[in-house]
Amino acid sequence: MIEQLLFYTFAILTCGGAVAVVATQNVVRMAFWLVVSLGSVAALFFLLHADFLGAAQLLIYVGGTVVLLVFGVMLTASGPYTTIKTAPAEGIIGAAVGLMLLMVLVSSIGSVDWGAISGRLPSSPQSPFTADSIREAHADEAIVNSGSTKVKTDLAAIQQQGRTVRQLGLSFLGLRPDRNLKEGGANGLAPGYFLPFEIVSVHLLVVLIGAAYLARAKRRAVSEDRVSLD
Amino acid sequence: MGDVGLNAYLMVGAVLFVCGVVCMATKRNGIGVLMGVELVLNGANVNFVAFSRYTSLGLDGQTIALFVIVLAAAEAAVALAIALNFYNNHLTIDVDRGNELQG
Amino acid sequence: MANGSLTHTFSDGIMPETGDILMFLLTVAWLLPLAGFVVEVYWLCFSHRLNKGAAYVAVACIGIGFLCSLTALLYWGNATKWAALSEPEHHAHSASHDAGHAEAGHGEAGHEHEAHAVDADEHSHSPPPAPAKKYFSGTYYELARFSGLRVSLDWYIDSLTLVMFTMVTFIATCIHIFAIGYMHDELTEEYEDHEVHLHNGGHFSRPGRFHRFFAYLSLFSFSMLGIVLSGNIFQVFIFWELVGLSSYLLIGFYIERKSASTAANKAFIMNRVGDFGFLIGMMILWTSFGTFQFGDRTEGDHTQAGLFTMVRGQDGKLDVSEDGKEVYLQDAYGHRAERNGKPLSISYMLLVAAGLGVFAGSIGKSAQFPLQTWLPDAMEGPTPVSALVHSATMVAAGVYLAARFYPVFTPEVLLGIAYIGCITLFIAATIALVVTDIKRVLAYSTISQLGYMMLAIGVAGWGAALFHLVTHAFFKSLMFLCSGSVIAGCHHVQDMSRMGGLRHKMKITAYTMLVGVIAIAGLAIPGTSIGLSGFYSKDAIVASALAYSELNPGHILLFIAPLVTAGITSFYMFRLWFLTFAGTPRDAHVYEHCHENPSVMTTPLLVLAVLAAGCAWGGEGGPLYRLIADSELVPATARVASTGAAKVILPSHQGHESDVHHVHSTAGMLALISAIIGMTLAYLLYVKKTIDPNQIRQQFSGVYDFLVDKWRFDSLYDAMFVAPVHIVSAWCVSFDKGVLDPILHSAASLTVLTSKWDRAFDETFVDGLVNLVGTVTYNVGNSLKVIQTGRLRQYVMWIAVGVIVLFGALFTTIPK
Amino acid sequence: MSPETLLTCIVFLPAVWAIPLVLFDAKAKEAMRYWGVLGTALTFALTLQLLMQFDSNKSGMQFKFDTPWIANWNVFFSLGVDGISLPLVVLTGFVCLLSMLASWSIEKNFKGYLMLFLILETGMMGVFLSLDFFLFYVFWEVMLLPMYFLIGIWGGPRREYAAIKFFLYTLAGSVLMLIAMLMFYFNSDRSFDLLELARIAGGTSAGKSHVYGMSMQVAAFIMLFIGFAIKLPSFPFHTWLPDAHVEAPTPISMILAGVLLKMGGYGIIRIAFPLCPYGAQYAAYFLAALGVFSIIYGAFAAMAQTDFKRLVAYSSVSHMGYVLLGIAVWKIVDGKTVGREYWEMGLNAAMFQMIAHGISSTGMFFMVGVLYDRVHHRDINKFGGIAQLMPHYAGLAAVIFFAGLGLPGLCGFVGEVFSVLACWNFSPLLAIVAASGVILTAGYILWTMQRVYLGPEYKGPHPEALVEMNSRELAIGYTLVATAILFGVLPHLLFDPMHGSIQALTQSLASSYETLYGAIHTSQLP
Repeated sequence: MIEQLLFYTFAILTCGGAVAVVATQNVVRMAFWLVVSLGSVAALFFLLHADFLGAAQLLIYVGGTVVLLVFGVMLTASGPYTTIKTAPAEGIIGAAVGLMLLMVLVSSIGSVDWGAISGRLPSSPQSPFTADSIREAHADEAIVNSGSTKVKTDLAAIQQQGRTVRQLGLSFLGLRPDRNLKEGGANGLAPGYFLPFEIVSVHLLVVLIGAAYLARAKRRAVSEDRVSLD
Repeated sequence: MGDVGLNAYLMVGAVLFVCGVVCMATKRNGIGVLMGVELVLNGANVNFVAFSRYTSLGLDGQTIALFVIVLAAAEAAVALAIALNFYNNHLTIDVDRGNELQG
Repeated sequence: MANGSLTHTFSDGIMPETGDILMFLLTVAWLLPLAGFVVEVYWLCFSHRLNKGAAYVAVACIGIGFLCSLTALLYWGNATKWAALSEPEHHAHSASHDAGHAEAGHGEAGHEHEAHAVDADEHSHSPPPAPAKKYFSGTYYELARFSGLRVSLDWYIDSLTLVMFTMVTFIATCIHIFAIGYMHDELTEEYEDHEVHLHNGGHFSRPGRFHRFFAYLSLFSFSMLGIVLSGNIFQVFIFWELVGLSSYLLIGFYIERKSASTAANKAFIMNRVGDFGFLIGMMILWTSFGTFQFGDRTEGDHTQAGLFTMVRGQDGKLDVSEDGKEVYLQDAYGHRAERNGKPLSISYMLLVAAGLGVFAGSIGKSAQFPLQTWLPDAMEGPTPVSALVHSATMVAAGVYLAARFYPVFTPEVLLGIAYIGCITLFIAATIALVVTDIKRVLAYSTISQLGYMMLAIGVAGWGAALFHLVTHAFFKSLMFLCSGSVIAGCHHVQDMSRMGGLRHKMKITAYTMLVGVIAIAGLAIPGTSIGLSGFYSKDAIVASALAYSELNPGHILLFIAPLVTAGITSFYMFRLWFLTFAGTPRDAHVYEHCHENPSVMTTPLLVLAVLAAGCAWGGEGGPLYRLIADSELVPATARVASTGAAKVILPSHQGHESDVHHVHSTAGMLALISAIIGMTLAYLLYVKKTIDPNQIRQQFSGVYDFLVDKWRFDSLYDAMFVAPVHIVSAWCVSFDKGVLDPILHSAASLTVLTSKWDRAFDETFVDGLVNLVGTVTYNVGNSLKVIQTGRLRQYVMWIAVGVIVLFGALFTTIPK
Repeated sequence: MSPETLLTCIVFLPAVWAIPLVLFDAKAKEAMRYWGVLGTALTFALTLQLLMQFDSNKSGMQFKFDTPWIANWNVFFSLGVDGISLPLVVLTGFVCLLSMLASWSIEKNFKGYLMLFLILETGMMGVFLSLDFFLFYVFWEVMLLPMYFLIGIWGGPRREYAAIKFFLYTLAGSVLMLIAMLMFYFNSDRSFDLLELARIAGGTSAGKSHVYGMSMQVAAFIMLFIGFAIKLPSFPFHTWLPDAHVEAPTPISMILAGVLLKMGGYGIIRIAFPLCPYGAQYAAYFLAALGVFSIIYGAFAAMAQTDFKRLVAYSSVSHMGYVLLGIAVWKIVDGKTVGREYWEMGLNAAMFQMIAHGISSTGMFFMVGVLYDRVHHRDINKFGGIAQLMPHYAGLAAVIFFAGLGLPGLCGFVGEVFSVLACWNFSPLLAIVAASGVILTAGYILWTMQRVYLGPEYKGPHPEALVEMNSRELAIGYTLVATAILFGVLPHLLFDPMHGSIQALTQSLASSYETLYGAIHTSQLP
């Protein structure tokens, strides 16, 4: 119950924050509402047993990105609270399109039978995602490969408790304790994320350098007065 | 022990996504547009994590969400740099002023 | 050097190497002029031209050649103990002696000799009695060999060869010496030719051509001797052409004169017309017989029969099949030749064709009807050339060939030869009546005399023909040299109507000429049978003709024509002499500047005059005739009746019982009377002037014009051959230009047209399509440009709208 | 020298020799001339070396060797020489050397000229030496292109027309040849080997006993024949020749007449006859008649010309007719060859005529070229009196022209007369018509000589330019004259090496035909 309650609370906060971001004209306030919304998303992550992700969301988004945005606002704003108004017609059109898009998405979500897509999904939506059910699902496999059954059970338990840091770290190193590699065979997903991780790392580095390069103070060749100022 | 189920999370993600899109479409302020982008990305992230929890996606959903967060941070950094450049060039952050892409 | 076989019959103590020695001597005589030619050409190119070196070389070459030939003749006579000169009866007896063949291998230095001994009775396979072979032959070298066929350069020596060699080299020597004097004015760097007019009206002047003249003469001597020495018909053809070339060069000696070069061309081309026939004859012989060889050839222990043996066998008779359509070939052993068990034979008609073909060559070379027109024009050459080439030797080569080839001729061919000769002698003699150019009179007389020889061959007077050939060579070359002497003395005046009375100033020339005239006219002291050479030889011919026409009454014309022509000959020859030397001068200018020539020119005249008078001494019992007649391969002791299409009988002419002998005195008398009438007429017309020749000319103006136009042969040939050839050749060119090329061009232009269409199609249709697509795309893009505002937010909106529309479409179209 | 090296050197030396020309300065004409002369002289020396090493007593291929070239298609780089190709190879070397010596008057872009010239020589040598049909074809084309440019660039006023005409004619021929080649390729074991193909045609192949069908033989023969007859050239494919000759510069005319035309005859003897004996025999009478017609037609056409070079070109048509005639006199009665030795004689005569024409025609074009170099026109009617102005030249020219006329003692005589003599056995009618050619030939040559060389004075333009030949020209002239006399007097020098090969050829063809004839009559073939 408490979980549902928490979910609704944070869901409302998330959605409301997002709508407020859209509705607010002042940039600084938009940033505030954005923080509210993103923070609530982090809470939702916790609810989904993605603890590390929730933490990362808070750290990176709320602590990093939004601060960055605020810096941006500061650097670009002519005045401290400047607003660039949107025409009301545009707002209406935007709202209408947004609503329609929302309807499309909602109807899409509603029209998909998620249980049929996922083999692990319980037949009844009410059925909780438990270690038992996992155990049942893997019973036949456990008989064949009894040595690894215990490990798998442990993993499922760990996952349910949201302690996924270790698993994520291992997956970034290319190790997937949560997967039976024989099961997926050639069609299964890639076993680890070592290479993407490295790419993303380098990418991040490059982007930071690039961003620094782009954002550095430049002299403008075309404008004589700016040259004299510099 | 109650569970809100997958659909509820997906709804939240959808709302976030739509808000992000509308934000991008309506804000004339460049920073506002960036915020819209963040919202869209978060909408997607919510979905990923929800799928990780409720479907066979498992740990992969969380991993990809993590990547998204990281890339979003990178994107924000670059986007801000672009916004600054834009501001340097146009002396404003109004994206309607930047219509060089007009065919 | 020579590798081959010898065949001879002279058993009594004859030396085996006789053939080799004769061959060696004659080869030297033959090749020396060639060496001379090479040396002279070298000098011509690289030396000072104003000396007489070339002349001396040429004279030395031909002179040594004469000595060699004479030596060879004497050697041959000694080796055979002059058997040929003995009485014909005895000779005939010896000839009919059993001829076996002894194989006496004299294997020295690779030479293989085979002796067909007369008395070789001890041999088991004695062939039927046959006249012995009286020749030596062998091979110099092979030109080509095709499996069984071979073509080689051979030599063939019998008494005829020796006589011809001696005669040719002797006359050539005399003429060479004469030419030193005659061509003397060519020894200059600036020779002015008064007959050539340049465009600017000036006279043509050029360096002298003394060397060149003697080089050509040497080349000619070489070629002529080559014909005589040839051991096969192909080789004869080779030298046949080479004398043609020498003749061409010598006729066209004055290359700057259009008339000379045209005459040279005419001579060469007309000879080629004859050679065309010659070539056909050769093809037939080659294909039917597989050999060109005259004599037999022995290799190892096998003797390959030559042409004569194949046709005539050992007994001199044709081996004709029952139906008269095939002639069987015979091998060297007196049997029918076989190949693969089948007897070899040649169709009778083909043999006739071959004979006529070869005779066509003679027609061309000896200027017989219908190819006689080139010889008078050939007088454009210097006079020594006319004397040597166009009277004594080359033109006589045609007669020589016909005589040499006599064994292959069937009676039908002989009849043809006789008629050709008959027509020629009459036509030429008539034209000679009206010609005033001194050399042309002699030229026509030459044609006429050659006609006599041909006639003689045709009526089986083989010996008579060659007898006349030799005597004619002497007196005609004498007369030509005399005319040359006159021309040189009168500074190149040739027209008799401007001469007269020259005997006072040119005594030697005049009287040596008279000897020649009497000789050719055939005059003799009536009743004694003592006369100059021409008398005997003409006598022999007329006798043969009479015997023939008695046996074949249908062909009486063959006797009448020579008889009448004997009178005509006498008339025009005396006319020539009277006009030139007798009477009073008609052109004072010519007469005044006229002079006798130096001894270098008169000495040959005297020598030749002696021979012209006496060479035929003894007539048909004399040495010359017997030497010649010794070579006859076809026995003439009995009549021969033709088996072919023409029913003729050939008279016998050997021995006291022969047909010819019976009529000899009658014929001699008639010919003499005819000649005396001709001489008397000439005397009356041109010396006594009892009758005015001009009146006769006016009365018979039609005939006169016809004769002056040389029976209009030239214009006839122009119309019949020359003009059509030019028309056809123009047609050929226009065919190329008008048919073949246009076909090509139209094909090309069709291709070009097609490619133009192709291009048009490409440019309008294919390109148009592509351009259309491009244009449409451009226009659509251009119109869609409006949408691209460059406004970021709008794009986002569009994306959203797009997604909505897309999903809407999906939801509405895809059923659940 | 080993056979591989020798033959390969003969073929490729000229082309390789052309490469260093790149380094020469374009103005160093003299140096390039001597370089070119040296190259052709070396090639000629190599051909002489080949002649020395050649064994006249053998009839088969000598110095034969092959290495795979395009192994997938069974194409070999296969060279060899026998009595038929040897004289032509030597002739090629000889004529190329003389033409190179005659190239002094070329001024325009001399370097390019030399390179094309040398490549052309390689092509010609390759054609005569290759024993692989594909290789033969390649060399055939290699030779075509340089010729096109040599005429098209260095030619006279209508050079483009002439060059394209030449090119199209030859190309049309080689397309037909290509088709025939592929016919043989696919009807055998995928072989291009000429000797093997000939063995198959003769039924003496060691492998599978293929025998080409009759209709295929006839079709292939016709195509091959047209291809080669264009080159020969025979009526009615001859019209490219006068134009090409008239427009080509003198040395190229010499090569064209001296060597290129021989390829037609060589191709017929080497390829068309051995590969399709039945087709050859089928068309023999037609071939001989065409040859005879070419003789007469060429002579007539020559008579009407006023352009000196055109006249000589038509005389080539006439003379090459004897080649065709000599090749074709194959008489068959009831499947048996009759008078094989006469056919052998005809083939020998054809070969001899090719060589003799190579000498006399080269000489004639050279003589025309000497005059053209001086007075720059070729109108026969405007000449006259050359013998007075240039006696030395006129003497040499007279010998050469008499060689063309077929005078005994000079090279032209033997080939002409022997082929005509060999013809009577085949067909008396054709023989008579062919023999009449001697009159026409004498007619046009003498008439021309009269108009050009004889007479009192020169009537055309530039009389002052008519000076005697210089020593280089004299050397060429004397060499040609000496060769003409040599082969005229001693024809066995030429017959000896050819004799064995030609005898073997006629024997094998005769027996092939007999086999085939037997097969036809027992209905083993369609």
